[in-house]
Amino acid sequence: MKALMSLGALIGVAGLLLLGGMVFDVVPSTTIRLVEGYMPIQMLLEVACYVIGFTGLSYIMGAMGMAIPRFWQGIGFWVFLMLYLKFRVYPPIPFSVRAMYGTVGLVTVFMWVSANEEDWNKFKQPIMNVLDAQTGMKRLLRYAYLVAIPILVGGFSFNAMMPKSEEPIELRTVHPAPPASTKVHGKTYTLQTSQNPYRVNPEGKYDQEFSNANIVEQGMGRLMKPNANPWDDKNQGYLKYVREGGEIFFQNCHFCHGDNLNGRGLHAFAFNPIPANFTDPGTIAQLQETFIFWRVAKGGIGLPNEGFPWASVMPPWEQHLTVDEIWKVVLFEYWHTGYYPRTWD
Amino acid sequence: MGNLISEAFSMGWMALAILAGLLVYFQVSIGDPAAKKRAVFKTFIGIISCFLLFMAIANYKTNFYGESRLLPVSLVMITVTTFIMALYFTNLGALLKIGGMMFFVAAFLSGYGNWLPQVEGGFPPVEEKKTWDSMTPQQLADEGEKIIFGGVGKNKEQGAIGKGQCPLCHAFHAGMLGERAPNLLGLPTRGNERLDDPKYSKGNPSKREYEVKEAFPGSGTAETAQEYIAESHACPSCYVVAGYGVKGTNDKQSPMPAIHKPPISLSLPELAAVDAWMYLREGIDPPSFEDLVKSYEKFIPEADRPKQADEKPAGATSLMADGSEPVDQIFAKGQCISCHTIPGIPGAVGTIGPKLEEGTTASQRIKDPTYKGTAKSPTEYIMESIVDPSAFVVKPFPDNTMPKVFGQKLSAGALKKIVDYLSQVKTGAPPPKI
Amino acid sequence: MSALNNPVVAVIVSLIITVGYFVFVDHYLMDMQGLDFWYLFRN
Amino acid sequence: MGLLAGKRVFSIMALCMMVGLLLLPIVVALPSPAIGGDAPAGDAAKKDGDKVEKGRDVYYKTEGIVVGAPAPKTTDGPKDYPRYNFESRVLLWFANQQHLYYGSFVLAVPIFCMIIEFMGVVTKDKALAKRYDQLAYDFIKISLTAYSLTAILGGILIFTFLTLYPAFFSYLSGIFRPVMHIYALMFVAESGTLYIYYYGWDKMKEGFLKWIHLSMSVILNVIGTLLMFLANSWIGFMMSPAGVDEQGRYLGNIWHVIHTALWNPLNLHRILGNMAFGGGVVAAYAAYKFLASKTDEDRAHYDWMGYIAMALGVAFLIPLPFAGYWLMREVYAYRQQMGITLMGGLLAWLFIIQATMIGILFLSTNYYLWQAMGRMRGAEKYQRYIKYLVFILACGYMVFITPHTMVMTPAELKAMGGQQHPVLGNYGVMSAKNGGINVIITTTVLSFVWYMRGNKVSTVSWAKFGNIFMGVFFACAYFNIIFLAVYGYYIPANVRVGLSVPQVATTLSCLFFMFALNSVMMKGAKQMGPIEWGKISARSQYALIMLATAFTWMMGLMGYIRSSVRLFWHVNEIMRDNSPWAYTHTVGFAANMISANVLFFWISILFVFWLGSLTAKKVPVESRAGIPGSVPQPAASH
Repeated sequence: MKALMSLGALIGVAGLLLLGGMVFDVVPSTTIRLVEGYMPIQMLLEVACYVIGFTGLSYIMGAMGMAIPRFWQGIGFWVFLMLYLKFRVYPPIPFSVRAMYGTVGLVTVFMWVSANEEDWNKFKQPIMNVLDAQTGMKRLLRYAYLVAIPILVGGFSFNAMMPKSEEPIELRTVHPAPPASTKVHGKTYTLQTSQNPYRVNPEGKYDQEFSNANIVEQGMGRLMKPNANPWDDKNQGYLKYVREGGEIFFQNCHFCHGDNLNGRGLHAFAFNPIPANFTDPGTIAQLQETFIFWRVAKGGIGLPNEGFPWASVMPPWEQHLTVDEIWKVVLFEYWHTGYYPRTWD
Repeated sequence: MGNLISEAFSMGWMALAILAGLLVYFQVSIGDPAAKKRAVFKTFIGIISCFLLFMAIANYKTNFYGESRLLPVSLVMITVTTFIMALYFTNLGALLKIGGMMFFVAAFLSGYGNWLPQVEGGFPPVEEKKTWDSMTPQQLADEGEKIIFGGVGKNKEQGAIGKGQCPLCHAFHAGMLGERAPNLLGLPTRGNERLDDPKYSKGNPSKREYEVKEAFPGSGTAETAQEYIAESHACPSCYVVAGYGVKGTNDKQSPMPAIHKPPISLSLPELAAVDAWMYLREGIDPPSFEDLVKSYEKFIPEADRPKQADEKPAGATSLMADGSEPVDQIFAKGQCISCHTIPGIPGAVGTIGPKLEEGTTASQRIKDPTYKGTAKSPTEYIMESIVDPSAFVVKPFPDNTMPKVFGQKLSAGALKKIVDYLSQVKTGAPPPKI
Repeated sequence: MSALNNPVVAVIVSLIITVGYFVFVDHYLMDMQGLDFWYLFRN
Repeated sequence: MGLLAGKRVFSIMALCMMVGLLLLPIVVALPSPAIGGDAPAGDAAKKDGDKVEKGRDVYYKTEGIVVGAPAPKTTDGPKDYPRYNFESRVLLWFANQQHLYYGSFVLAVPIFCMIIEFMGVVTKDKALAKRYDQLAYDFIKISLTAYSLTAILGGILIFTFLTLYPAFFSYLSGIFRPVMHIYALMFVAESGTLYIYYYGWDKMKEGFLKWIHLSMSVILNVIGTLLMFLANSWIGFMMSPAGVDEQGRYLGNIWHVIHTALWNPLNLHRILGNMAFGGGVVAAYAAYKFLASKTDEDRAHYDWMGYIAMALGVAFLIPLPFAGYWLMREVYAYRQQMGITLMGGLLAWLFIIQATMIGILFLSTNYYLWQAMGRMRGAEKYQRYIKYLVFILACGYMVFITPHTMVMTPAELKAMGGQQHPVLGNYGVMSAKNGGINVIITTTVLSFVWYMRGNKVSTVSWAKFGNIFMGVFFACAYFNIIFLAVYGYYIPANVRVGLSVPQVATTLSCLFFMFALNSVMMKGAKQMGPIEWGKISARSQYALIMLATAFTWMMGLMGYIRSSVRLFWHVNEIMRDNSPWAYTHTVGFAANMISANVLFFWISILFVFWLGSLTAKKVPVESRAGIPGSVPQPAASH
């Protein structure tokens, strides 16, 4: 038990030192990198390591007779969590999510310190001591609180009520519910039933299985089946359409959406928000092909009500591209990112 | 804040006054100084919390519809009040604390809901009323597509069919089968070619060699492509495209029914809508609605025009016949008469399909060595022929000519009536009674 | 019974049972929906 | 002897009468569709063949003879939408919600009574049996007052409908005419049975009569459940109409109208929801009594009562997410558009709140169980490890509530370079959330197992193996859930959905196997000390209140979501809402409204509790109930 706890303490100290070092640039901030693709689990595991580390630390400190009071343990852990979320994860976590996590953290710290009567009493002890004010020091502290807390509360409420000139918060539903049908170039497409006319097998029939088979690795994308090179001029059918879509993409789209389709094109950072990142599993990978068709054709101005505040500079491409060209571009986007269009059955 | 306080006063002054009265009453009536002090103190707390309560209510009242994120604050105020009161009113302590806790939970969740982004669902799209003349060409074309195919965007679906029943005979897309009637792709541009056809004899209907010379006496012939389309709808036998006439009439008579007459009975605006779709789907701007209707008025006399479809509820059923009609009407509504000759049925002189004398022929065909169907009896054979026409194709007629949609488009009752009738038709015998 | 009271043996036996159970259940339920563990690698 | 036999005959007669009452509506109803539906149509057919109009069912696609009027096309104005100077919709919302709260409460409580009474009958321990019996009696006493309130609120609801939405209500009642009559008759049967059940409690205490009494509660619940099914058919019809043609004309088949696409999922979801809700309300009652009680004896009783109610409630809470999942699946199958509006579109933020609520419910449950370990000696050995459970729960919860679309300032947006966060974005999709909630539920199961073995030490010979096996099983379950959640990222979205099934299976395996194994191991286990009822901390009671309030709130929220997904339709795609309130409210407004509903419900139900305690005072049969001095006076406090 003791050995285990010592190990935990070791992990805790090492972790804290490393984190502190990375935050304050003592050691290179890439010493332990959050690896793209593994980050979500990595983050959970890291936090778990810290919890083990803290447990070990508090055990060892207790054994050495320098136990940290439960009160400070609780507060300390919560502060640590907030700092970790703020500084460790890059890109920074939005304030709203940090607020949610902070609240959950506060609740769980409370659940932890009040899980049993003994712990709860230990936790309350410092508060009770101040309230009771048996010693002169405590009494002084109590008076200090008596003055400080109202001032603090007043300050907070003043801060909250004070008119501020902030950029308004961006609230938008990224994937609003599509309309039932959309009209492009005078033709009506029912989004639920329409199909990409170029997603075809060698017989010329719509066949998603066939085109999916041309994509070897999901997510990472861009790995091709042997002999499936769309840039080959001799290609016919699906791969030819992919190539044509690629040409249209690089003539029209890549300035914003980037040549890796990751939303970081030449002009991307002139816009706010920056263009959609198709390599992200949260964009085209979880949408139907017709949804993309609708978005490309109608652009930012075609967003429905719930897409408020319509913050998109995407032009309505139906004014520049033919229907066929739009379908081909969509085909290319899926091929290049290596995702499959979503289907519902 | 100021108006909140005054609002709270105006709502709660009675309660506050009663409490204040109690305060005075206790001051006067209670003798024991300790008890008096306690009572007065409690009443004082009561006044404050009562006032806070009214302030909270006032806040709710003024901000109920507002965007104010302060609403939860009033709930928190109530929570704090109840917990403070619970300290002093020990009798009600549990109730107050529970109430406070509940207020707190509700306040938290309410606040959370208000903290999240606020999106309001917009008003619904305006309900479409079929006001034909104010429709944009696209809307008109959509209506047309609904009439032809039964729904917007259904024109490529196999077997999609609307109340116009056009796809039963006509094909609409390049390369699609059209043996019973011309493929209608390119119709708007083809109209002019037809007018130039000497057989059409533009401007001189009496020289026509077709069975019907004019749509109605004095209607004349079409002058524009649109009028040609209108005439074709109103009077199919006024001009028959070579090869599509009723067999044996040497293309003098068309198997197509007049669309404005029963059983299809499209109204003029509906016909206009159908035409609008024909134009628009090929990227051609259709003539205006008024012009479209005018072109039909030329060929359909006032008395023949079907009344607006709005009078009887439209689209109640997508069936051609539901079985309540007499059998000859079923044959007419199902358009069987266009292709088949059926003894005893008026107008059923079509020759695209075999003559239907199933009382005699059905049993012969089941015995035919090439028969691969599953029917065992004549009635089963007839049913199979209707529902699954390709199961056995009578020589020398081609396969895939008869639509395969009758299984869905005729009710069971209608099918039964057809089968009953056909199984009684025997070669050489007088036709059965309808 | 002493074998069962040996923690190492107990851990190994329970590991075999539980892992077997979960693999079986997962496989069966995923199979019903046209999925399996190797979906990712199969082509 | 003769007296006893007479009693027996009497009681059997009473039972028969109740069965008769139950069957009466069906007997009455059987000819009614025939009279109302076929017969006039047949006559008409004879008279004039052309007049018979046929219609096609919008859902079942069958043919039917049109017998009803088409759905009215309403226009804004006093004719179709008469109103006060206020939003009629909000008034209706309020009336509906209150009726639903009380309705589900009075439906759930008799089911508890049935279970508890049954437990009392089969328990061998005489003292415990008496306690169970008393508990069941306490429950039904509370529900009696609530029952009449339900009826009153139902009346208010109908009047609200009639006065504010006359066109809509007359259309609905035109279609559901026979169902509404059956409903009314069933209501009569329900009250009759309830009164006999309640007032016959003391008379039918012993032996055979007790069994009769118990079967009466079964009948009572059957009637109650059928009542709810009928009421569900109305909302099911509004969401996913069937049995009418495109214009909303009734086609004569009442079964089609009742049995719509969403009827069965709604039924299941509502039964489970009602049970969990009922458990919550009773637990809150017990918590209130606990906090108010002055003696140890009372405290012990109400502690126990709260525990039983909580356990029953949670037992139905655990399958609830899965029933909800089924409902969602059916919604998607019925109209994909509707599903997207719910989960990804307009109403998606409400689902974030819902996720928060589910988390709160499970967190409070766990917290209560940990607190409850404090009242038994010997549980200390587990208490040390609670902090790890807290951590696992918190991780699952944080993943579960991470929104897919995050709220952020433009500066943050720029820093992130897009809407998608590379780390948290992955928590925002279904795969991770399924993992999160399954981790939470599995942890709850673990807490329960710890609680059940808190003061016991297994004495079976394979105890060591059993303990290790359980540990390994839980570890593997966690691993399996997380593995499947991660695996979901690597396969396409439409296939990924299939992974939730094995995840759920893992959680349920934990639930069933671990409970079973634990109870086998704990059979004849050595007790470290008794459970000291009443020695639980006050905090635990607040957890119960939290549970109850949160559940009430969630019910209001889910009801709102279910109702608002119809957007601007009274009856989906059949009858449009043309009132000026055909838009969907903001999340904040809905949250405020739900809070107001919840608070009103609790204030009124506290009043009902207070009424219950008044009768307890008057009837000194079991004098343990009414505690002098603790009688609350809500009239003065609110």
